[in-house]
Amino acid sequence: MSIWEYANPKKFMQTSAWALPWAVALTVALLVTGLVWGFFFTPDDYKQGSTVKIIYLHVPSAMMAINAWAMMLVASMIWIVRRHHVSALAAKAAAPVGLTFTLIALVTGALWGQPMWGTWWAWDPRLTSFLILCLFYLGYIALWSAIENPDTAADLTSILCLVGSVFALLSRYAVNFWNQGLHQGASLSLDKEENVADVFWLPLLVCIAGFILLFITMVLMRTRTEIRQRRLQALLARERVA
Amino acid sequence: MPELGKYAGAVIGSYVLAALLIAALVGLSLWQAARVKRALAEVEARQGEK
Amino acid sequence: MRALLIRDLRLALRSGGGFGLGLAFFLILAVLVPLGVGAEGGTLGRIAPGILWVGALLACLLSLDRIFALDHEDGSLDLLATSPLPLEGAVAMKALAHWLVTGLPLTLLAPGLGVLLNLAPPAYGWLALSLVLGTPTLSMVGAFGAALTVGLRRGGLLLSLLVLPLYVPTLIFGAEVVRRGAEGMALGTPLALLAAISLGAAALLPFAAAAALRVNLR
Amino acid sequence: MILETTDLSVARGGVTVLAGLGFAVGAGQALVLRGPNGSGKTTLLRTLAGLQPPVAGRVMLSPDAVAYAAHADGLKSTLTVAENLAFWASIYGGPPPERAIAALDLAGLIRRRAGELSAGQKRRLGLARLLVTGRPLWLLDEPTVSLDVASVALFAAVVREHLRQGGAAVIATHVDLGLPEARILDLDPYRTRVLARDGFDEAFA
Repeated sequence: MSIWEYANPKKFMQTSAWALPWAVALTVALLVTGLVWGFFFTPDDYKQGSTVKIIYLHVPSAMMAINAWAMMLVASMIWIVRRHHVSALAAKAAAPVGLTFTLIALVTGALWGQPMWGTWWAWDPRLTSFLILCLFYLGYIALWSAIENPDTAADLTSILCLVGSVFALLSRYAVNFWNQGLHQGASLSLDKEENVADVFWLPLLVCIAGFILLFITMVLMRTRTEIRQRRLQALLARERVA
Repeated sequence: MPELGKYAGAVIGSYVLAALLIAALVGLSLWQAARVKRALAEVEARQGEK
Repeated sequence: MRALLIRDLRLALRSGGGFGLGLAFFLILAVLVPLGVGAEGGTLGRIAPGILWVGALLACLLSLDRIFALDHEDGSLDLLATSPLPLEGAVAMKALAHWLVTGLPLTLLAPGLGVLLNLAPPAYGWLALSLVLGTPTLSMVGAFGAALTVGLRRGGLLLSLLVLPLYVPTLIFGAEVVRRGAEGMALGTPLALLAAISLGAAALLPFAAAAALRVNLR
Repeated sequence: MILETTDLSVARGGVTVLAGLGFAVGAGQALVLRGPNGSGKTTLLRTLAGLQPPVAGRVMLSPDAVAYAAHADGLKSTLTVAENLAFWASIYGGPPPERAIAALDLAGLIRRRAGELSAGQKRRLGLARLLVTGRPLWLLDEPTVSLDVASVALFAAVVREHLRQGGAAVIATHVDLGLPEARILDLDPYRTRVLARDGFDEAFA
């Protein structure tokens, strides 16, 4: 059995129908645990005070905003190379989720920045990059919705996703170059956990896991909707033809 | 309720806005899912009769 | 290839309007900004590099949808796609033609507008150089965006939304060159990066744009 | 054979409109496609020209053999007749335009801009383009639209001369071209109204 079997719409619908309830349950459990832990049971940071609690939202959503685009890129390439419809639809389904994460990262970043930097918005490289990422998501979603023929739309958005990825990376470096910012460096990467004390680190990990699952759940659900939508269109087309 | 001090607005604001955004996404997705599912069931039933 | 370039240039000259509008827009912008910001020379001089680059970018955007839309309407795009000319080459030539009638005149006009905006004297050369290196990217990226949206009604607005984020790196490096030039700082890095983006775009984007065109003609 | 198809199916907007087409066109032959509006003549020609992929089956032809003429003539209204022709001549590297101009009786118009021509004159210019391509296989979509009787005869003569020189043509048309030697392919028996299978209509019934 090969992994490509899951690219068959029927197989995907069956598998996702089985997986979705588990994903929902796990998402809720992890998000509630992580956020309640982070909000109620962690101490304030000696420098940042209670604003440190914002990282439980800011960091995971920022990570997933980028990972969602990466997932769309992979799905787009699978569509271009192997022409699996489910792959293209999954990319389409992921875009609004990625956009939401981007917005959360921006909003929480601004709210965190207000007391810390004394301003809602600073043209800090990271915030700016996210604003640009937000534009990329908007363009991608707009292109999907503008084209009627679904296969044409899948092809064109995939090309846009590929080219966009290159330019998104370029923008990232350009923005870094343009303004060395106020933002902290990555305060956590998995091998650098000593940067953050354990009290903050553990609930953050739970939150990250929660956001990853939230992403998976939403993409599964939205992809199911997209597949149904395609089937609906196919049936309606058959009615018109008959 | 933990003591949030002078940053209470920022912290609670973040959580509320993030919750609203996620709720909007989930709500929108659920609404779309229900709508498409209903429309599909309708068409399937109609074509099944024939 | 040369025939296509010559045809597009001739068309641009004869149809007037379209491409000249970009220049007029650039001029108007350079007049309006001081009216809005105030005539104080120091402020103007400080924001001049950014204004000139943003203005050039927007002026370029105005005529992008004409790159393929006109050929699509009268059917010549179908005929070009079935001709012996590789579509990638056709895309590159059309982008080049677009640059020759917008990017190049903008570059020539920009130093003149720099005077209006009180740009610092050492920056003029850098302004022209950065525009020469940067505006080809604007045309090439624009041709890619135009290829994506060629068959769409109301494609113009969508085109702007798709293309503007792709313009970010060029804008940043371009304006940075001029700003550093004005302040007499070292500007080798942004200049090199600006040129690198242009070369990369010219080498790779014709393929992406031609692929998009083929999908749209299907 | 210049063009050969086997078991060819073509689709428009996700609906397979023609299926099971197998025909061959050799040097000196013309094939006239007949069928009512919407039967898929244009779709078939676009598929043969390589603008869209076939749903099934094969099209065998050399990509360097085809000159395609669509509904739209692809003329630039601000260029003169001579400039329009010269452009396509240099794109295809075909013969110089003089013969094309003479054959379609455009000599009196060469300095006019294409935008100032009448509909019939534009069409003649569009057809003259075929002669400057130097391509053996012409794919013509309703070539006689807006041509008067005399021009249709002129066009038939051009096609006949092309065939005599070893060319070939596939022509979709409603009118009688005055080409008795042309074979006629009625598309009616090949018409289908089947959805092109993309896996979603039967995905999980």
